[in-house]
Amino acid sequence: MSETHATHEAHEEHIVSPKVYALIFLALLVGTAITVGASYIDMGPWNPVIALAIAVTKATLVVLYFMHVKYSSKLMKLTVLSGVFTFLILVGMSLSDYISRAWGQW
Amino acid sequence: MDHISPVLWQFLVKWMTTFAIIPPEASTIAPRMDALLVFMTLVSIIGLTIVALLVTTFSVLYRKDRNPQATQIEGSTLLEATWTIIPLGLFLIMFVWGSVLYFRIFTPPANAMNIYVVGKQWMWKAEHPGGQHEINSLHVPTGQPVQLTLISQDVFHSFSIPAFRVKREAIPGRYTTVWFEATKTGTYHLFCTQYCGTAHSAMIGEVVVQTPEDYKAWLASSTSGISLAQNGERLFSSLSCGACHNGQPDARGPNLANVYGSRLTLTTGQPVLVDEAYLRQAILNPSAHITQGFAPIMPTYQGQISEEGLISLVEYIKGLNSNYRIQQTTNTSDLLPEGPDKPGKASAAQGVTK
Amino acid sequence: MSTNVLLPDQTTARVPKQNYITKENGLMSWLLTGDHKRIAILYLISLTFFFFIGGALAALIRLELLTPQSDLMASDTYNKVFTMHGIVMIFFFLVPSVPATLGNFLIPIMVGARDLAFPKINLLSWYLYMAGGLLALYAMITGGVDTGWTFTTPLSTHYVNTNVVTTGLAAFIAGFSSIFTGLNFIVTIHRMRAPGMTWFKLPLFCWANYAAAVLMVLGTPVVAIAIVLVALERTIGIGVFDPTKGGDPLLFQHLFWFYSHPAVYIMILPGMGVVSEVISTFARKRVFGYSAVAFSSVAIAVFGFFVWAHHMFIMGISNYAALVFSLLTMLVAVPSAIKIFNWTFTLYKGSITFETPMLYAFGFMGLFTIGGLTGVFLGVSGTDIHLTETYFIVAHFHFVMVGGMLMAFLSGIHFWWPKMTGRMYPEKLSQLAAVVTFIGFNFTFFPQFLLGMLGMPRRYASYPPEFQVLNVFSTAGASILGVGYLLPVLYLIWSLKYGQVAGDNPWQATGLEWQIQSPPLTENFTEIPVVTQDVYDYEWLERQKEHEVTHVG
Amino acid sequence: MDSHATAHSEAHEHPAHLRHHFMDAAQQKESATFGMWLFLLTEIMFFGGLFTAYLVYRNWYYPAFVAGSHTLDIKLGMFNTLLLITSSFTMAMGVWCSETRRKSGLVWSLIATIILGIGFLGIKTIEYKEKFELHHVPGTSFSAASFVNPPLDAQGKPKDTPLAPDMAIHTEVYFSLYFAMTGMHAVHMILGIGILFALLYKSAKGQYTTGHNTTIELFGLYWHFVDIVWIFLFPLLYLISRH
Repeated sequence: MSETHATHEAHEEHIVSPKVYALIFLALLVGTAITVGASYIDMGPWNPVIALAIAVTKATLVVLYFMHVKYSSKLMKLTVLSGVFTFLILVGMSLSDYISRAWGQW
Repeated sequence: MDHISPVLWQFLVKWMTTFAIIPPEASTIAPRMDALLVFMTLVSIIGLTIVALLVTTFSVLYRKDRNPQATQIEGSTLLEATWTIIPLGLFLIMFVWGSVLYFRIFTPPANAMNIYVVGKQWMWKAEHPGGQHEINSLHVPTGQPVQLTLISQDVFHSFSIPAFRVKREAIPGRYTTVWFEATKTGTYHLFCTQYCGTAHSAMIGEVVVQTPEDYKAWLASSTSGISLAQNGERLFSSLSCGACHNGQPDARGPNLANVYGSRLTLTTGQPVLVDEAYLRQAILNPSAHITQGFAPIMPTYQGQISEEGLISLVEYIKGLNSNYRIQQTTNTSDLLPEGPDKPGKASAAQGVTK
Repeated sequence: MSTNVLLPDQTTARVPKQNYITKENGLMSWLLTGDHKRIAILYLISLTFFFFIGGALAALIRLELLTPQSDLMASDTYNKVFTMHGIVMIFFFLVPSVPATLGNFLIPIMVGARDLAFPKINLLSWYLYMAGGLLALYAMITGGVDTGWTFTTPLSTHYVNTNVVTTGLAAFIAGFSSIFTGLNFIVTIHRMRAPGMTWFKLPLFCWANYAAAVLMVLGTPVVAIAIVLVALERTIGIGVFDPTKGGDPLLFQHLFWFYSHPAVYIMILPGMGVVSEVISTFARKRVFGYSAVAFSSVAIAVFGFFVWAHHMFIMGISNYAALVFSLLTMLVAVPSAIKIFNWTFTLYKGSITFETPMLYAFGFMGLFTIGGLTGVFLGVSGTDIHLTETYFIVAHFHFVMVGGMLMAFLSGIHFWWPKMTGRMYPEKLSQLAAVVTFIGFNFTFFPQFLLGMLGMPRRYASYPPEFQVLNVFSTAGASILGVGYLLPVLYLIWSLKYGQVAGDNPWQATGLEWQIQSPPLTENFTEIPVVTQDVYDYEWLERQKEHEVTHVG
Repeated sequence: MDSHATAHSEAHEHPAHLRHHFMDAAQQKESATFGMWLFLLTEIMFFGGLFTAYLVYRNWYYPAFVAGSHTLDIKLGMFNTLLLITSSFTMAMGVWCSETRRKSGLVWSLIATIILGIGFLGIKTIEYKEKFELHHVPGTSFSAASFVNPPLDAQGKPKDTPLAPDMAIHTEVYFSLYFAMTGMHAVHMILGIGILFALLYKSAKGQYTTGHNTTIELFGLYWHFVDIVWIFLFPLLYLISRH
């Protein structure tokens, strides 16, 4: 019975308040500003890392709050993660070829 | 397999080639490949037999007439673990064995004689260091490792010699290499195995394996009068490469003598090994291949030199071992063709580049 | 030989008047239907159509290869024929075959739901499939395409003059059809299970289709974007794969095989699901090691994403990458081995009968074992050098796809035919067809292993004369195989009217689909069942029957 | 992990929007959201192919990517980012309005989203037009001349470091990817705006604010996803080595 109860809770309409939306919106604006600002500072190889880190943070905020994943069932969270995982396989395994091509005469 | 019992192995190979199950074994790689293939085939046949026997036995023993009531069984972790681990183990053995073979086939030995092969729709053009060209055929001597440096002018092609058990794709825009050492004289099939358009099935030819003496005779008889390096030298001169790469201390371009096989550091700080592929890239895309200490002033030669021309230039630079030669090239704009390079000399020149 | 079949008394039995077929009449009631069973029938009819087009093209290929010269067709025509054979068979037959017909029909019933989660999207997927298929046929009629089904760049982008973009678009559209099918399955299996139907009570057919659906959803879009980029390169000349502009043609191969390798698992996994059901039913026994078989499906799906570059071992990927992809390929071979042995041991202490679906399933096990083991030859990087791009690879994937998948498909069609139509197929004739198919198949494709060993390259319109003997064998076998495939079409159509009335559960199988009437009602269940029994619970079935008998008595 | 199936349908009247094969509205909504997420996964993988290509070539032809990136207007790009983020916010507010049954709020949110979306596409058009004029569109009209000899600024100094010709031609790869990525993104925007108009029409008629707002929520997911793609595209395409 506890199972049923748990699922019912997941179905409870969780209405995210406009306040949260506004906060996230602000965070996204700040994030954009930081990205642009950071791109003007020379940090060597860290520039793209910082830019991507900020982008990932912004995307995570959008996914969690605007897209309500924070308030969704475990299944949704796993679904999102599996998508990201497969994306990383595609990018990572492809790049493994390109990176290792530079190692030797092959 | 061939290490365990050479006699048995010879018998087996003879039998398999006679009944046309495998192509003739004509390279040093071939017996190694066949040993692995025989091992894998045996494992496969045993595996298949086990499955087939079990299915047949169970079908007979437990058919409904004999066994009207089934006994329900959940499964058995022990059994399942057995048929997870045993196949995995066998597959891993095959993987290790196969990978060793793979690295062997795609890692040419240092003393290999280099033949360039250019693939285009729909023919193979082989260029021997001595300047001998052949279309849709390849002459090689026995007992000498031969490295093929392949490139395609248009689409993917694949250079396949079943009798040698080697195959490598010719890719547009990049050198690939493969090597073999022929062991048996004769004429063997040469196929393009990567689908390359309309006349794909006409892109076939023959590999002629000759004794070193016959090969030498063939080289002498089919010379074009100018070796690849000589042709490269002419190009070097006509493209005025020597204006910068003149080997002088104040030269605007790096010294090319003995550059082949050395390790350079680029302006990006990246260390590189100078091989054929690097030389080709450095001529076509110089700005990404600037040696440390030099200005990025070299123009690109993309579209100005054919693949054959590039091969000649690369071959010329590979053979450079003194500045004197370059200065000679620079000074004499009009070169007298010399006598054809002897194959022995060509392969010796490759050895010198270290 | 005794049989497992239990048919109702033919003198009194009738196919129920109320069912999903008789619910509504008229063409529009089919073309606008939301009923998963009707969509499955639509798919079955159109798939059969495309299968025979692909089959006709295969016949042309085999005829051309009867002689060493390219005399029946010019090599140009031959190239178009094998390209279309590949495209039609892969995108319009194999990928949708089991999921779109049997999966569509059965998954909602097996999980105890009234329909798939999104009936309209299900219908849309059929329309996309038809649009893609007809577009491909249109491209074939108006000049064809000769790139091979792999659309290899730069051949496809710069060096051929045929309908690459149209065919690419067809494959793109068909891709979305398969994405929608997969999406529907995943949601249905996650969200629509009947009360009491836990994951481990799901039939293995559902697990297998679930795994295939994951591959469809995550893999297909990558080939879609690869095809879009090829089309853009052909039409406006962007330079992502063009070596003259600095692009890397190998990148296309990476993107293409990222989908197209998992695609072979999309094709084979549902077939494995069918075999699990059939073997269990005709051995009257639980599948040996249910969870191992279930998880091996998932393992194949997950590992399937890690191995794609084994298609490129000699194409200039780095040797280190070849090492890694080869190792991972060995790992993906293991779950298939597990499945084979688990099916074999399902027979142990069973009570086996040999109806047609079982014969096809045995055929599947034999041919798939050969196909799988020869796959290891190609996954080992060393032997791949000699065998790749030859007839060995052709034989290998035909053993898996035709020997494996098509056998499973026919097994499933025969197995669920009584459920879909309410009538039995003629048993003796169909057993004959199964045997003919098996013999014809081996005659056709086994010689190709030898051809490959000897080095005969694939996609050759003409070949050196010494290969002719084996090619003649292969062509002769293909004609037997053709008969084997034609027979079921004839007698299955015949059985629609003249077959024996099947009753609800002719095989005495345990799945939820066998506990409802055949053909089912549009809403499948009059009342959503509450699942208490275990999966493949034959003892429960016996008790049910006794219960009924005492009730009636 | 997932025990939804045990959620039993009790005897309750079926609302009009509940399709016959679902047990209850909650199951229908969960299924729809889950289905939408799976669709978004396919979108991730769709763009994944492009991102892979981008990463490969960015490593190969970094100077060309820097030069190509410098021709993009960072102000326009940033403004577009702001537009899109704001439109995401208005869309989120639209979802909130439909959840809390505020009809006029929903209508106005959708209108704002449409305007912002069209604004984004408008600016994109301006940017594309400039690329056409500069011959930076890949294809037959492409010219890498402006990278070999960058245009001069007011002081007569080149605006950007000149590229060697062999590297300059690789800017075509950068622009190929730029157009493929932003083009695919724009196609998604155009589709989204089309759907937005339909949603606007229906919500003006009072739909989606009666308790059944799944459609709006699903569209919100889509719109936010398109926003996320841009969040990555902006730094990757516009902000390469700006210092």
